[in-house]
Amino acid sequence: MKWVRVGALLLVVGFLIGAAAWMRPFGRPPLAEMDGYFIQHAQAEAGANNVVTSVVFDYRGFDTLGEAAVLFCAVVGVALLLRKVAK
Amino acid sequence: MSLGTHLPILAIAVPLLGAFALPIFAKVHKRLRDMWAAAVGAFTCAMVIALAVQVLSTGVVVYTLGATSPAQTVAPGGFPIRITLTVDGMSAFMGLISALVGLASLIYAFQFLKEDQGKPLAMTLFFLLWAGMLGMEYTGDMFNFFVFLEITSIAACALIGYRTWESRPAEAAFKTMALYTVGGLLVLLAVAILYGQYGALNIAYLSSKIGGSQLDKIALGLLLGGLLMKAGAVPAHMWAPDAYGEAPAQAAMVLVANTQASLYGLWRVLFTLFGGVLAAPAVGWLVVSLGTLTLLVAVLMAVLQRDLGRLIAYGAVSQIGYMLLGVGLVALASRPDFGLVAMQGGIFHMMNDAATVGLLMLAAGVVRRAAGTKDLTALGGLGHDLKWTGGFFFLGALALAGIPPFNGFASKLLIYESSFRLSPLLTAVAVLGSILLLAVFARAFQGVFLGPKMREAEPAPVGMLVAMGILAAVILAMGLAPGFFVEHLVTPAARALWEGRDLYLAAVLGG
Amino acid sequence: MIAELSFGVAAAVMVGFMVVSVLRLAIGPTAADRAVAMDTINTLVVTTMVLLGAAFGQVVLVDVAIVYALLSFISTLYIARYLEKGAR
Amino acid sequence: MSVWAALQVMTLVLIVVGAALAVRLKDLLAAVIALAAASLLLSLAFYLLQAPDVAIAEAGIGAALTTAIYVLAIRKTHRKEEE
Amino acid sequence: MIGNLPFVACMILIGLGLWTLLSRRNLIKLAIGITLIEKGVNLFLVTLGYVEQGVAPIYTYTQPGVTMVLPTPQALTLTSIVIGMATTALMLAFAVVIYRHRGTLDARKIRELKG
Repeated sequence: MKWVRVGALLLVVGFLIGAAAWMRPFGRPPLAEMDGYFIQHAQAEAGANNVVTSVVFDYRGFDTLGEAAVLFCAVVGVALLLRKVAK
Repeated sequence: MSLGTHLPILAIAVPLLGAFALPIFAKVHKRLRDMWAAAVGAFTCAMVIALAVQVLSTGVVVYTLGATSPAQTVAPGGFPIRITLTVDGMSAFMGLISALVGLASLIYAFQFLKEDQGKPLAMTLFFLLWAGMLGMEYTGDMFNFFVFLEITSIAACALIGYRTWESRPAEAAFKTMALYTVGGLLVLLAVAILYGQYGALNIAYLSSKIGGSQLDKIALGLLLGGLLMKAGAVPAHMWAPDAYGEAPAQAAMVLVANTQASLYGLWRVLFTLFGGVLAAPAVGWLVVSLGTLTLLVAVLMAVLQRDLGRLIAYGAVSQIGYMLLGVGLVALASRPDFGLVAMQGGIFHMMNDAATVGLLMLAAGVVRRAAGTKDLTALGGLGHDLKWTGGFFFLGALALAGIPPFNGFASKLLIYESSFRLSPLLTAVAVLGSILLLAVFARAFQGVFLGPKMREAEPAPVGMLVAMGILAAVILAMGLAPGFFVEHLVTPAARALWEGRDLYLAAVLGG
Repeated sequence: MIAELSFGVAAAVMVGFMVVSVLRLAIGPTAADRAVAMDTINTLVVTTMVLLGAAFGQVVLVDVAIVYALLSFISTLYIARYLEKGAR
Repeated sequence: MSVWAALQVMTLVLIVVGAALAVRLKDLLAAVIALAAASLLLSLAFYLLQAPDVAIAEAGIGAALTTAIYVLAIRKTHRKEEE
Repeated sequence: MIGNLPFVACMILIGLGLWTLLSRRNLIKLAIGITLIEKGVNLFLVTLGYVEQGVAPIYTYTQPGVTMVLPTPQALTLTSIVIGMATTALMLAFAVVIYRHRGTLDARKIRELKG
């Protein structure tokens, strides 16, 4: 059983390192139209000097709402787990 | 601008708002909290149904978040930069399943959860889970899909651990959480690899770019692994019986809908994201064989169970096998003539499974509440006091096993029919699974409800009966008029996956 | 150019010090040793960030170092509190 | 090989070493300290990759807050990993 | 210059995390393994966005005409770090609840749920 696990793990890690080797060379990302747009227009459209901030809170603001929901979820979950129960 | 244009975002935002506001209302008064929850639930269902009607009558609905107008999906230059919600026939169908399950679960929860055991927190988590499921189903953006996947993971695991006064729920929740998180991270890694290749996150735009390189295959493998892990297919099914068995009944039922949302993600990946390059039958064979294996293993494990909750849980896992079998058949060959039938069978079975397994789980919840245990050896004779519950359980068991007048038969027939065209062996396995399931559930019914009266059991309150009644009505309606449902709901959904990729892409990218 | 290079080399030396700290983290017999090693790494990271900010010639990056210095002591604080009070 | 690349490689190696220590160490508190160290070095790696916002978030959330949660959990449970 | 070494480092981190999940039996160790996978994925995302000779995508004090690294992966990483923290917190809360009931963190000893 142990060797099955080790074999499966080696397979997955080999797969992943293969992925790393096939990636585009480090430092030369694809011709990213979306990011080019952000870099060019974010300052004017969103009014923030920091492009990352404008992406987080404007262009991908819905993700940030989801992130807030995840945090809320975790808080409620921990409160649920560590509560005092009558029974 | 009318309400109609904002339906997709409202269907996600209203339960989220409901979740955020519920603890505040709960502090004020119990009645106010219940009214708020009911209002939010009803409004969400109305939104989902209205959206489904809109999609089925006018085609794919696209909603861009944060743009000057929701219809402006792409920036000048023809590429999407903002998050879009894209609702086609399949998404709308899945939304209906989630709405049905969520509504029944909410009605059931009002009287099932006890006030002094953290009811407001559980209801808050339920709304978050509901919003997460709807978000997964409606979103058109890979990273956004991951975010909603994580919302459902966290909310679902917290709900599994609801019974903190026992030790087993926490254990089940920990196991589930570990597998869900690893699955989610595999999905994120795949999203990252796709982003690294094409510099985009929108499903439609990525789909138009994907060319089937080596990295695309690795990303497909990671997505398959992560989503199957979350759906509870066989190599990673260990969490499912624990989670379904230990979660409170109304949450276990939503968990079933949650696995189906992951399956929806899998279909979306297979048929839309990789729809243009998916010629390799290897993926189809993988899905079909995993489905068959899931079916067999789960049914055989169900035979051995002595706990009612785990028995139903293995029944639920086996149904996942049928869905994988049905839809996997389509991915097998490029466009076989039985493809549409198989797809219809697999997709119709998702709806049936949600209704029947949900009904069984709710009935098991009533049994546990009445008798204080779910151990089959200790139960018996409950039918004298729980007449309605026994009837609902019987109905659900027959429907799950696929006995002719009920809905399970309608969808399983479509799966048998199409799998027979590929290999009679698959059909034999599927039929065998159904027969074994019938035997298992007949034994469980006999053991729990029939026999001499052993103890006084408190009958189920009206609200819980109403929740079960809704599901039973759906089962009966779909069983008596399967043609109507197949024609008006299932076929648009199946077509959206089978040949609707071009429409999906055109709706987002224009042209 | 020479100034930038010298700042870069100084940063590299700092990373060399980090290697030594990680060594202590690996062998340190007690948890207190390891906590101190981590705190040293902490300080060294702040130093490296300031030096690299100077090397890149970007003021924004020095701000990062300041915020980092303000935030990163919390973990040391918690570990120290645990070590002082024991298990309860 | 420029100074920048050397820094980058050394940081990555240190991260991996820290992560391996976090896995290997039997004392859970020590493992958490190693994890925090790896997290701090990860923050430096983000900084080297010109991602200052992520570096701050990793230092504040990944290193500080997560370590605090781990230490709280260890305080409420057991410190050594049994074999 | 250094090839795809950063990607390989991320994958090694992910592999270490997976190995922890498979070989260790302590619940807190399992949580550490999941944290490691998360860190690997985060590093992978940020590494994807790096452009050679690029500067941070902040317009304050930058000369016009410089290349900037891609902002989107950084935004995604910010979200994913917070999600990772939430996941870890919940997992550790489960571990604490299990410890309260069973008095141990060893997964082999707690396995009540079987089959």
